[in-house]
Amino acid sequence: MNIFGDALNWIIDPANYSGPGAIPMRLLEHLGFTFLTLLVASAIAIPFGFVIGHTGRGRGLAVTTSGGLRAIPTLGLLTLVALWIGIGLGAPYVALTVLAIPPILAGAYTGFEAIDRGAIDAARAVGMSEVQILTQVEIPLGLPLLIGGLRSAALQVVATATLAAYVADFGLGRYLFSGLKTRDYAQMLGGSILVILLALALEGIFATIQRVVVPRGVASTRLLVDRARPARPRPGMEPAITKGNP
Amino acid sequence: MNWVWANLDLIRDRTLDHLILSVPPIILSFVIALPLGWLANRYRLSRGVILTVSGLLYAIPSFPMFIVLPALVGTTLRSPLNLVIALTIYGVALMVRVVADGLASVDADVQRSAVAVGFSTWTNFWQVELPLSGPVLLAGLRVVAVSTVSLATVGAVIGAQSLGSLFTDGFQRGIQAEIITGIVATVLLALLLDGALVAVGRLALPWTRARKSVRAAARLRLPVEVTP
Amino acid sequence: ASGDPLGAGSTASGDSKTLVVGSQDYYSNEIIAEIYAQALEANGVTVDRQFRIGQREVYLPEITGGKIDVFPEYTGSLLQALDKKAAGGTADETYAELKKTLPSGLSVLDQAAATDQNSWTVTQAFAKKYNLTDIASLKKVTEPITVGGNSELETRPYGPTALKEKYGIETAGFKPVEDGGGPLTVKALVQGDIQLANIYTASPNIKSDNLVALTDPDGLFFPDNVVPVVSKKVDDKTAAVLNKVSAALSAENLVSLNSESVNDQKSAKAIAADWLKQAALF
Amino acid sequence: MIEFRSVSKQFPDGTLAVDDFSLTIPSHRTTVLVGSSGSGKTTLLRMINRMVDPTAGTIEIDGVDIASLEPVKLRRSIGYVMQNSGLLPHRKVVDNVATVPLLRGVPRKTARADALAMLDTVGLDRGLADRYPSQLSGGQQQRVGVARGLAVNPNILLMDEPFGAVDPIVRAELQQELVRLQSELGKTVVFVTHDVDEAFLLGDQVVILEEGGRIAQIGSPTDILAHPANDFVASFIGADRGKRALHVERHDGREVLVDSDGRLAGVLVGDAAPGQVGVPR
Amino acid sequence: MIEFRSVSKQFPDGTLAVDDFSLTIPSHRTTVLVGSSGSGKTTLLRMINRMVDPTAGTIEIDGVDIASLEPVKLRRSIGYVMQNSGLLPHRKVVDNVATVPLLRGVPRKTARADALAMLDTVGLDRGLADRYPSQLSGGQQQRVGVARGLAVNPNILLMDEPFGAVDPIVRAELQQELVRLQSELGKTVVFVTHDVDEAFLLGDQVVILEEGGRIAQIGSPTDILAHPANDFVASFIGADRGKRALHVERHDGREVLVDSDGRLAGVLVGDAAPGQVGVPR
Ligand SMILES: Nc1ncnc2c1ncn2[C@@H]1O[C@H](COP(=O)(O)OP(=O)(O)OP(=O)(O)O)[C@@H](O)[C@H]1O
Ligand SMILES: Nc1ncnc2c1ncn2[C@@H]1O[C@H](COP(=O)(O)OP(=O)(O)OP(=O)(O)O)[C@@H](O)[C@H]1O
Ligand SMILES: [Mg+2]
Ligand SMILES: [Mg+2]
Repeated sequence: MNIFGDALNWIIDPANYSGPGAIPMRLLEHLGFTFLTLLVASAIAIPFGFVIGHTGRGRGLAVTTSGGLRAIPTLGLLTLVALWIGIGLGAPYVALTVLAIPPILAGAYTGFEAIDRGAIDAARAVGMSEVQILTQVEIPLGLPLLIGGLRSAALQVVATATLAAYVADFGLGRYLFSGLKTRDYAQMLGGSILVILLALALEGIFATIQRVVVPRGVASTRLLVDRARPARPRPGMEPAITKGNP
Repeated sequence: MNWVWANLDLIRDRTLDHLILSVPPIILSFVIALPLGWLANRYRLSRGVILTVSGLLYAIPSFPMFIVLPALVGTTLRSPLNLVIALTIYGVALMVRVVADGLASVDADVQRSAVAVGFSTWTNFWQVELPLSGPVLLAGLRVVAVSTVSLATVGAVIGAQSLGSLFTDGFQRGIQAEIITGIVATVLLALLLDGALVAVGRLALPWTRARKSVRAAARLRLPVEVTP
Repeated sequence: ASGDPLGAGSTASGDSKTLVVGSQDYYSNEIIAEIYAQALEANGVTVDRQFRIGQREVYLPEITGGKIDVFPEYTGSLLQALDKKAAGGTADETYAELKKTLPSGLSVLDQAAATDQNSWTVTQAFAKKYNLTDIASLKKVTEPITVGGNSELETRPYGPTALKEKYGIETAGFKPVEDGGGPLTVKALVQGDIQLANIYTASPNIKSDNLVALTDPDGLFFPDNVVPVVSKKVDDKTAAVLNKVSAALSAENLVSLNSESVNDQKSAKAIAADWLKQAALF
Repeated sequence: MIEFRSVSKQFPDGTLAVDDFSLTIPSHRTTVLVGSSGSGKTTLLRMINRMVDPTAGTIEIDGVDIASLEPVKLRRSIGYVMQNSGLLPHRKVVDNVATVPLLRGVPRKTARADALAMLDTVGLDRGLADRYPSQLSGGQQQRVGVARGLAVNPNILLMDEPFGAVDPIVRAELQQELVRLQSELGKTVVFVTHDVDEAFLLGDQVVILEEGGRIAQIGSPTDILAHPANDFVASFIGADRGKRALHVERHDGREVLVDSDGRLAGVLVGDAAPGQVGVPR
Repeated sequence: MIEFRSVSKQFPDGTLAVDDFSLTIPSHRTTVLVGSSGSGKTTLLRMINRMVDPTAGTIEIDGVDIASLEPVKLRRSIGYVMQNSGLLPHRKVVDNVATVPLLRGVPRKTARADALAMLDTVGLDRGLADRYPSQLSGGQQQRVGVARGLAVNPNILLMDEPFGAVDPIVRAELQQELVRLQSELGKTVVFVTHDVDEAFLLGDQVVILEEGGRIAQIGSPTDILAHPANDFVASFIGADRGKRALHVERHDGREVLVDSDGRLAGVLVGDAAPGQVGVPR
C-alpha cells in the first residue's frame, strides 16, 4: 500500500511542522477540544449518574436517555446546530458533548451501582452522614468504573472531533477535509494516523489513571479472583478451585 | 411537520436504505466478535492483543475509514458493502470486549459443574457459556445496534443513501425540518432496533426474568430506610 | 488498481435498454438530472435513476468507467477536474476544450445557457460601503477581508493567492466551511464572520440574503454551464431530447428551480415536472 | 436498658414486618433474637439505631425516647456488626476499625493506636492491620467487624447474624471468642440469629420470634429447652425432630449418646467439670 | 470399588495438594472424606471423575485404571453433586435433571419423563419442574442437584459439600433424605464435608484427612468417636473442646445434657426409640 507509505512520509515531512496549521498546533487544538468537551459532558453526566446510582431510582430513564443520545447522529446534530449558531467551535462542542454524555453517564451510574450495598448500609449504620457516605465510600469505590466511562468517551470524542473542521479551522480534522477535497490522500491518511496515535496516547493515560484510582483493597480482590480462576476447566486439565487459603 | 407529511415516501425509502445498511453490520459484528472474544477470554496473551487492537479500531475516524476501506478491500466507494464493512469493524471493536467480559462473567462454579457432569469443551461453550453470558452480550449488542444506526448516517457524505441523506440534503437546501426529521428518524430507528433486541433477549433468555424477581426480593430483604 | 481508493467498481447496470441517469449529492444537480430523466421517459426511454452519488471524486470514476449514461455536469469544473492545467476562457472556449479533454467513450451534448459557477460574493452592505462591482474593485476595501469556503479553495487557482497575485488584493485569513457555499457559508457571510465567500451563482441565497456576486470580467473563474455528459449508449435520438432540454434551460430558470427547492421545499420530482410542463417541450 | 413499647413497622409496600412488639432488653446482658427468615429480627435490631424508624410505638434507651435523638449521632454511639462484616473494601483493616472514632473527630494517631489495641482485644494479629479486608479470611473479617463495633466503646452492641457466613469450625471459634469478650466487657448485646444452637450458647435471654415479630417465648436457654411454650417453639428448637432427645447406647464397651435420628452426639462423662475433656485418649 | 493407589497431586504452582494417598472405597457404601479447608478433599474427589489427573499413582474403578478411560464419557457415567448445586441457571429444573441423559443421546421425551420421576425420588414436587433454579430455595436446589446426579443411574455418586451452603434446619432435612435415599438405592457414595457431625451421620466409612490428604484415621463413626487415633482426630471431632463430652444437669426437675462448654445439648430420654420425641410438651 504505497499510500500508507506516502502518509507516513507526510507525517514526518518537516514542512508540516512549521507555519500556520502545523501538526503540533493541530494536535494541541484537537487535544484541548477533546479535554474541554469531556469536562462539559462530565459536569452534566456525573451528577446525574451519582443521583441515579445513589438512590437507585431513574435507572430505566437513564438507560433510555443515554440510548437515545447515543443514537443521535453527530454529523446531523453538528450541521443542525451550526445552522442555528453559525460557524466556529460552538456547534462541534454541542454535538460532541452529546456524544460524550452516554458513556460517562453509564460509567457513573454503573460505578455506583456496583458498590456492595452491604458496605454502604454498614457505613450508614456506624454513623456516616449521607455526605460522608458519598465522599468516603461511594466516590472512591465508584471511581474506577467512572473513569472507564470517561475513557471510552475520550476515545469517541478524539475520533469524532475531526468533524469540528467541518465548520472551523480547527484540529486534525482539517487534514482529513482538505486531503479529501484535494485528493491528497497522503495528507488525509496521515491525519487519520495522527488521530489514532492521539487516541492511543489518551487510552494509555486513562488506563493508567484507572489503575491508580482502583482502591488498593478492591484491586487485590480482583487479583485474588483472577488468580483463582486461571483458566476454564477443560477435560484433562486442572480444575480452577476458587478456595484460596488467605 | 408539513415537510414530513409532504415527504413521507422519501422518509420511508431512506429508512429502508438505512435498515439495509445497519442491520447486517450488527449481526456480522456479533458473529465475528464471538470467536475473537472467546480467544481474548481464554488466553491471557491474546486478551491483551485482541482487546488493544479492537479498541484502536474504534479510534479510527469514520470519514477516512470510509474512504480508505475500498482501497484495502477492493470495493467501490459508493458500494453499500463498503459501508457495511466499515460499520462491522466498529461493531466488532465494541463487541469483542463485551464478549470477553460476558464469557468471563459466567459463574465459575456452574462451568465447573458442567464439566463435571460431562460437557465437552464444545458443548460447554454452546450450551453453557454462551447462553449464560447472554445478558452481558445483549447489553453490548444493544449499544452496538444503537451506535451502528447512528454511524450509518455518515455514509450519506460518501453517497450511500440513508437517513443521513436527509440531513445532507436538508442542510444544502437549508430545510431544518428535514435535518430534524433525519435525526429523529435515526433515533427512533435505533430505539426500535434496541427494543427488538430487548424483545429477542426476553425470548432467548427467559431465565433472566426469573432471576430478576428473586434478586429484587433479595434486595428487599434488608430493611432499608434512608433516614437523613 | 488499488492504488487509487476511488477506483471504479462494478455496481451499475449493463442493460442495453435502460439508461442510467446519475446526479451529484447536490440538490440543484439532482433537479437537473430529474429533468433529464423525465424528459427521456416522456420520449420512451427507460431510466434508472442513481441520484445523489456524492461529490465529484466519488462519481467521476464511475462516469469514466461507463457505469453511468447521463450525468448533468458543469463545463468549467469538469474540465478542471479532468485536467488540472486546463486553460479555460469563455463559455464556448471552455466547452470546446472540455470536448477535447473527455476520455474516449464519453461525450458532452449541447451546453445550456444556465450556469452555476463559482463567484466571489459579498453582502450588499459591504458592497455598498466600498462601492464594489467586480472582483478587482475589492482592492478598495480598507478593512481586513476574511475569506470563507471549502478548504480546497485555499489552494485553487482562483483562490486567495490568485486574488493577491492577479489583483494585489490582500486577504486577512481563510476560514474553511465545508458546505460548498451552502447555508453555513451564507450565514457566516451575513453574520460577518467572513467578508468574502465562494458561492455558486445559481444559489437562491444570493437573492434571498441580499448578497452580491462580484462580476468576473477577466475570467478568473471558469464558466460553468450546465451540460449533460453521456456515454456511448446515448444514441442520436436520445441526444436530441437532451439537447432540447439544454436549449430551454436559461440561467434564470436554474435560479428559480433552486429557489423552488430551497424556499418552497418542493421535491426534485415535482420541480422537474412543473418546469417541463411549463416549458412545453414534449 | 432498651425498651420496645408496642412497636410496629409497616414498610411502604405494605409489609407488616413488626406488629405491636414490646420487650425489655436488660443492660450488660446478651439478648438473642432468634426466628426463621422474615420474622422481623433485622427490622427490630435496626430500629434500635434508627436505621429503620417504627411506624408506631416508641423505643427508649435508658429512659430516653430515641426518636428525639439525632440518628447519625445515635449510630456513632452504638456498635453494629453485620453478616459479611460490611467492612469498607477500600480501607485497611486498621482504618476500618478506626472509622467511627475518626468520624467523631478523634485524632488520627490516637484512633489508629486504639484500633490496634482493639485488634488485640478481638484476638487478631496486629500484623494484619495493614491488609485490606479482601485479603482476610471470612472469620478474620468478622473479627474486624466486631473490633469496629467495639471501637467507640459503646454501651450497646448490635449484631445481625454476624457469624452467619463463616464455616462451622470458624463459627464455633468466633462464638467462643464472643462469650469470652462479653464476660470481660459486659456490653448490652442484642444479637440476631436463626441458629438455635447459637442462640442457646450466647444468650442470657433468648427471644424466639414468629412471623411479624410476634414473641413465641422469652426466657433463658434452659428454661426454653426444658419447657418449650408451645409446639412452634418445640419444633423450632428441634425437640420434635428428636435432635435434642438423646439416649445412651453402648459401643465397644463405651456409652455413647445418640439422638433419635441415630446421629452420634457424644459420650456421657458423668459429672465432668466444664472444660474438662471427657473422651478417652 | 474405587481404589486409590499411592496417588499424589502437585498443582502447576507447586502446591502439593495430595501426597501419596491410598484408600479403598467399598461399593454400595457411603464413604465420607472429612477434613479442614485445604486438606485436599475436593482434589481427591475430582480425581475420581478425572476433573483432576493425579501426578503420580493410579486410581481404579472396579479394577479398571481410569487413566485409560475417556474423561467426558467417564464423567457422564458418574453422578456429581456440588455445593451451590452447580445447576445450570438457564435451564428449567426438569431440563437440569435431564442434562446428562440428553448429552448421552436419550430422546428428549424419555429424558424428561425420567427426570420428573427422579424429582419424586428426591422428594420434590413435580410442580417445580418448570421453574428455573433461581426460583427455588437453597434446599430445593440441592435436591435438584442430587436428582441430576442420580439421573443417569450411576453406580458412583460424588458429593462435594453438597449441603454446605444451606441453613442448618434445611441441612438436617437434606441429610435425612440422603440417608433414606441411600438405604433404598445403595450407591457407592463418596461424600466430602468439613462438618464432623455430618460425616458421622452419613458415613459408613469416615476418612479423616489432614493437610496434603494424609489420612489421620479411617473407621466407622463409633470407632472414631470412641477411639480417636490421636490428638489431631480428638481435636477435630470436637472431643477436646468438650463438645462431645456431655454430662447431666438437673433443671426444673428435668435432666438436661450439657457439654463441657456449658452449651445445652439436649435432654436424656432413657431408651426412647429412634424418631420418638423425647421432649415434654
Ligand atoms: N425495605 C423493606 N421494604 C419492604 N419489606 C421489607 C423491607 N425490609 C424487610 N421487609 C420485610 O419485612 C419482613 C421482616 O424482615 P427482616 O429482614 O426484619 O427479617 P429477618 O428476621 O431479619 O429475616 P432474615 O433471617 O432473613 O434476615 C420480611 O417479610 C421482609 O420481606
Ligand atoms: N488449581 C489449583 N492450583 C493450585 N493449588 C490448588 C488448586 N486447587 C487446589 N489447590 C490447593 O490444593 C490444596 C487442596 O485443595 P482442595 O480444594 O482439594 O481442599 P479441600 O479440602 O477441598 O478444601 P475446602 O474444604 O476448602 O473445599 C489447597 O491448598 C489448595 O489451595
Ligand atoms: Mg435479617
Ligand atoms: Mg473443597
